[in-house]
Amino acid sequence: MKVFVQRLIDDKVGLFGLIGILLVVLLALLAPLIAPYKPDTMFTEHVLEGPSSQFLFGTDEFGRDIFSRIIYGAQVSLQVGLIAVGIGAIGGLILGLISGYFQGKVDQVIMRVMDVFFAFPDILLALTIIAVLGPNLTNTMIAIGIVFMPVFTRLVRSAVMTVKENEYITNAQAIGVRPSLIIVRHITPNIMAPFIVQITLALSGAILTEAALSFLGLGVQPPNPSWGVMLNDARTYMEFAPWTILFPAVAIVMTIFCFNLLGDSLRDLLDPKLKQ
Amino acid sequence: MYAYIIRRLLMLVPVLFGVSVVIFFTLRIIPGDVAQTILGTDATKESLAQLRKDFGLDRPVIEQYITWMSGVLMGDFGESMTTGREVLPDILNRFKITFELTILSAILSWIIAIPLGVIAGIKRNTKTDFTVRIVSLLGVSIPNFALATVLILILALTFSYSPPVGYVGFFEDPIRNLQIMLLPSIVLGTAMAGAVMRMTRSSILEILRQDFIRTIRAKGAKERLVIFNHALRNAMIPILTIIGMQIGVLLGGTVIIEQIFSLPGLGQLVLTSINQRDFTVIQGAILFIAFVFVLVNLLVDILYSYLDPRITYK
Amino acid sequence: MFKRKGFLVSLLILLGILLAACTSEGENDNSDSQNEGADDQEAAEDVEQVLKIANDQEPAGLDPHKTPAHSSVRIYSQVYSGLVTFDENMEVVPDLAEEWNQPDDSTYVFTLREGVQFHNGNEVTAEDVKYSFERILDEETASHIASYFSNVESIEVVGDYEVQFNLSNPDATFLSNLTNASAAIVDQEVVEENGDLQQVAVGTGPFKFEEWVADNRVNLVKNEDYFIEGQPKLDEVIYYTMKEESARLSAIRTGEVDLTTLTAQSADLISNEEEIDVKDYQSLEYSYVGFNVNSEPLDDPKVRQALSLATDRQAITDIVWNGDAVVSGPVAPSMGDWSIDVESHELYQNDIEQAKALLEEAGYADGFDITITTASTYDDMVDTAQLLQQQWEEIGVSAEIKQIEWGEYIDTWSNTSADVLIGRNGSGTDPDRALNYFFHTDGSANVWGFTNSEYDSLVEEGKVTVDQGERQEIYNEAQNLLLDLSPNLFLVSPMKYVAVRDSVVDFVPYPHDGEDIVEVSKQ
Amino acid sequence: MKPLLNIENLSINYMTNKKDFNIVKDVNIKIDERMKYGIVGESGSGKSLTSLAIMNLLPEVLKIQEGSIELNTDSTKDLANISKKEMRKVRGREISMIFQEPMTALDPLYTIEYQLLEVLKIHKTYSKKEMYKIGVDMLKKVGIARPDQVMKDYPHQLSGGMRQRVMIAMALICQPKLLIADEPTTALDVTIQAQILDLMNELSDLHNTAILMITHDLGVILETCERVAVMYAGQIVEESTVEKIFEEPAHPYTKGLLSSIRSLGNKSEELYSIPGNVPTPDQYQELGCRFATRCPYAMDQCFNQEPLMYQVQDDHLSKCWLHVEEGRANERSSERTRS
Repeated sequence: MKVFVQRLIDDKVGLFGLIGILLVVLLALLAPLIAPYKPDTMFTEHVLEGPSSQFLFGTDEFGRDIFSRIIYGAQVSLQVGLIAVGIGAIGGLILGLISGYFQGKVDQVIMRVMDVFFAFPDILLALTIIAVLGPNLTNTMIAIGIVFMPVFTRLVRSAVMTVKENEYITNAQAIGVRPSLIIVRHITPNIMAPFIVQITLALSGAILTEAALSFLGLGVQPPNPSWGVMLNDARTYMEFAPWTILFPAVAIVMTIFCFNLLGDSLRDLLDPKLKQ
Repeated sequence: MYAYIIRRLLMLVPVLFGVSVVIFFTLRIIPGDVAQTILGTDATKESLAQLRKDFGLDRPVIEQYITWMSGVLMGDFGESMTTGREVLPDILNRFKITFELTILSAILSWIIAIPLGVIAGIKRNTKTDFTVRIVSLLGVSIPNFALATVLILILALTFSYSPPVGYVGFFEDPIRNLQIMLLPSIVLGTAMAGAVMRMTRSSILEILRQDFIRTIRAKGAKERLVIFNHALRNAMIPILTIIGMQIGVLLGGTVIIEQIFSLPGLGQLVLTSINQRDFTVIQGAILFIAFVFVLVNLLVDILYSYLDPRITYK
Repeated sequence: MFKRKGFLVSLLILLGILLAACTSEGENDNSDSQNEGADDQEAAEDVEQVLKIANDQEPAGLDPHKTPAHSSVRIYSQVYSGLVTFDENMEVVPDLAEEWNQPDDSTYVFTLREGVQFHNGNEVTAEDVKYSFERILDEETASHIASYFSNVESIEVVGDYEVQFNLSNPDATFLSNLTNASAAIVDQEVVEENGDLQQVAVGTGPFKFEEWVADNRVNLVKNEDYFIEGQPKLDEVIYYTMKEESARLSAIRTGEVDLTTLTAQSADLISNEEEIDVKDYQSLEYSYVGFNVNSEPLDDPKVRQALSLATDRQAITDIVWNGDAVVSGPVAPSMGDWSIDVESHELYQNDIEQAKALLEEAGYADGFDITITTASTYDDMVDTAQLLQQQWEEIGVSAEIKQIEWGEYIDTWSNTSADVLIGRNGSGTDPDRALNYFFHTDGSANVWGFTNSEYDSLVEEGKVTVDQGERQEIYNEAQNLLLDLSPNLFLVSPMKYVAVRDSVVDFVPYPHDGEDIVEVSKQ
Repeated sequence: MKPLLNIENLSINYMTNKKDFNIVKDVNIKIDERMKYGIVGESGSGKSLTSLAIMNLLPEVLKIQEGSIELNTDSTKDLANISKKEMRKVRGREISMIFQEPMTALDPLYTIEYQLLEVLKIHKTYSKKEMYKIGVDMLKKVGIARPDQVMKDYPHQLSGGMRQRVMIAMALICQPKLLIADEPTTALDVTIQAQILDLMNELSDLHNTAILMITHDLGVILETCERVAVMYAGQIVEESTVEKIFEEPAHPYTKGLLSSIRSLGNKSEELYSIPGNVPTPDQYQELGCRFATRCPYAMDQCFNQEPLMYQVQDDHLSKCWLHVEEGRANERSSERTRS
């Protein structure tokens, strides 16, 4: 682990990504302290004003402070990312472990169900789920989570099947260790590398999916400021108030950029094939 | 091989059956009513009931499913509840456009991403490598609706250019068709290119470390031969995986771009039908997309065995 | 090292050329039209008389009796004619009917123009009129417009060109209802051939339906035999479906389309551009907040009044409609004398103290929690919801916003499954629609559960009162009563914007018809 | 007559922006035409790097710091200082190479035919037919029974031994002057090892090809080579004919190697008897003998000063301070060994 952290620090690119993400997390956690205003306070005398000392990033069509909204938006976007990916990853982990370890009929059933979900187009699946559950933040996260689940399930399953071939697993089975114990103690730790990499990449995917749903009006509900919502709302005003689109765009691009950087370098670090 | 393909095709059946069940019954849970959407605020109770009866929505759900499914099995996807048109020909017509969009953006992204990925891989950790990686990552990081709108605005303001309106098929008027498809393909291609580039780079890196590359160099081969005939060809297998996945995703995921660029593709059809609760169209389209998606996956698997002699299917 | 570089470069050049080709093509078009414009009118005739219109929604179907969607109406209204129509002052004038008379208060006899042909060559006779209205009234048709003609008892063919409508009771709204584009005269033969008219359109209007390519375009061509001499001037009209505002904006700027509707914000952007005229008109629509009047605490009129007082309609005008909207009651101000002056109404004054006092009286001194439901499809509704949320906060009403997409929204509306619903109504062309249809206890669009016997008798009386002045008084009273009871909060009536290229001449939009193109030509 | 290959003072460094340290130092080797020369050492001794340096196939981070690699064929070239283009003409045509892992040394996506004839395509201008014939002949020569079938096969369809035969065929198809074999038999079964070595011997005699055998296995050296250099920690510690090295080893390291074999009484894959491990390059001492930490005879001097290369007898060099004590020190090249 120590070596791993050291290597991550040596890898400047990955470190940059990590620091960027930590910054966003910090922004989100300290939002009430950093943001000068509440995200939904409307200064109706200051509609669509450019950046100034009073409004660092300018104001939007309601006269809300874009800077504050971006900071609070970090909360929403990260929350969507983390919880949605959490749902997808944990669900996928459990199903993948069961499927990969026991194989046979259970595997068949789980994988066919996943195939069904996999065959649905992402956005349309999310759209349908939200239509059924009703649009709100929680359901958006659940929908994105379900969309991501098949990918995680497949990944975990194939990793489990590789690890299972190892001798120590066979030995553990031979001396009658309970399957649940083998899965928890021996298999799970050994499939973490690809799993973690996939999580970082899925995080950026979740934030993008939320943005796409916002475009269709089914993302986070107003006046909650997710970056996707801000970006979409700003499209109307971007020509005469470019700051309304610029700052949310930079926020979303930089965050996803950092997640991808971290994901890439984690993949390089954790992949034994790529070791120098 | 043929046996394998047939077996895989047979495996489609439960998946498609699952998709059909999921979509059919989900639609019946979704709040919203096609009759009400069609007739709007002017509807009377009687006209609503009449319309629902016309669509068979007053019968038990299971019965509705069986009627629909037996039609589908005979190749009859039914008629649209809103437009009254046959569903299947509509889907096929729309699919042509989505397919063209997918293929164009894929090709566009490959011609940019694969060479760049190779260069970045060869020149690992140089400035070139970093530049290429950063640019490609930025491409993946921009939500495509934002990129599309900004592009439209900038082109209109600076070059007073906007894509021609009114889609025409490629075979009707290829030049106009390409003009229409160019911008949307660029937008979709940008995100794709990023992912393909990253995969190309890391595969090339991995392959260049293999022993056989040293063997080929030891033969006195030019670097170009080493890279293109051997490294790239070996790297194509993981690249193909990601390309296959993306094509699959794109086939159902061009909704937003189709809407922004007014392209009458499959994504728009589904979106419109969802808004109108046009069940027959949604069901048919989703089933079709799922079918194509699984087919693309199968195609990718078959391509694997073509590219890699070690992979044989029995 | 790589020859591929050369390949890439050439590819980029190729793309550049492609782009350049499109751009220069557009420029050529422009310079052509400018040169020709410089010459006199003879040259103008050389200009292709093709009008390209950007349609913000795909038409839902073309059957005038079955499809109320605006994206459809704007098209089939060019293809079909009715018995009568409105002139620019909203006076009823002849269309297919040359003249009409009323033997008694509940009987109308129409005399048709002779020799008018459907686009397929069939002549229009009294039989066609009878058929068309019977089709509307037939339950099997499930026509949205049946409710307008529910008191038509029978239709008699008096002669080849004479048709008589027998009403169950006098109806002051009958003639203006006939102007509705959906009260179109259709050809029985075509209906029987095609089952319905969703995919075909054979009418008597100025334009003939030619082709509909789904989610792409609808082509109409000139009806050479149109019964009004000299109309239309255009040879062809093409409606392109372009759902994305930014795409429409870009297309009107570059001249890819000649005419498009725009939002206030976009209209503002291009109002100074030389080649584009932005025309605006006061719409017949108004935005509203609908209440489920049977659900606590909204069942108390005081609560609804308090919410009205807490609502700052000016802020809604400024922010949602870019300053271009007028406050409205249940009858939109563009209805002229029919609408009352609401601006001075007590409940339209943004008075927080008064609102708080009312809430206290109602027993909600500390306010309450509520959910505002709105359609994600329309930005103005979402924006209105956000403003109301802020404004109501001041009197302690804490609202949550729920955005739903269109299919569910319509459902929510009709089942009143939301306590507070943001919406937009068209107030029709007669106050009866705005008042009776939406708020009478038995009104088919009264989804709010609102019932008031005094109000009911007022609007019933209004419907059968033929004297204009009397009728106006009755409706004034009804409107004031409605405002007091506030089953809905009536907000503002927005301006509508149509952007046209300056090559389009004689285009004038009216509140009741935003897209009258029979007189339009291109130069 | 000039030797076919003359390596003088070859030093290889590991070089990145941050680090720079020596890995191979002062290697001197002369290989005459048709000679079979061996380099023996444990893994990490620098023997493989030396061979890769000859082929100009060192990984990017490794650079030739000093020295020359002179190749005398039709003309004289210094491979340590040669253009890429020139070098490509040398590879496969004048010097070719066989690698340790026949499993991974062939491109899995191409047929044997393609990979075998690729060398010919690069260097010669035969017609397709001629090439095919040469290929089949070559496969026959390396003892492949059904060459036409094997030509069509992909690498994964062949056994390890078969693949190594293919590698040999590929290496010799252009009739090079020198064949470098880097642990050619390590990955193979013992029975097949002997066959492959015999085959190489036989073919090199037939084609007049010199062999540079890189191995950790003294048994292989004994079976194939005439001369041998013993490498330890990036340096040659002893060099002579195979006979002399085996019968009268001079350097303590060589002695250790030999006793480890003899104590086991058969060929051994591991060298158990020398205590300690081979130092990694960053552990190399600035001064003194690199073997000193493991040497049973180490003296103070061994830790302070690098030993010189002494001529312990005719045609027999060894790099150890002991030889001064023994009085057999007959310094061969003091001017080259800086301390």
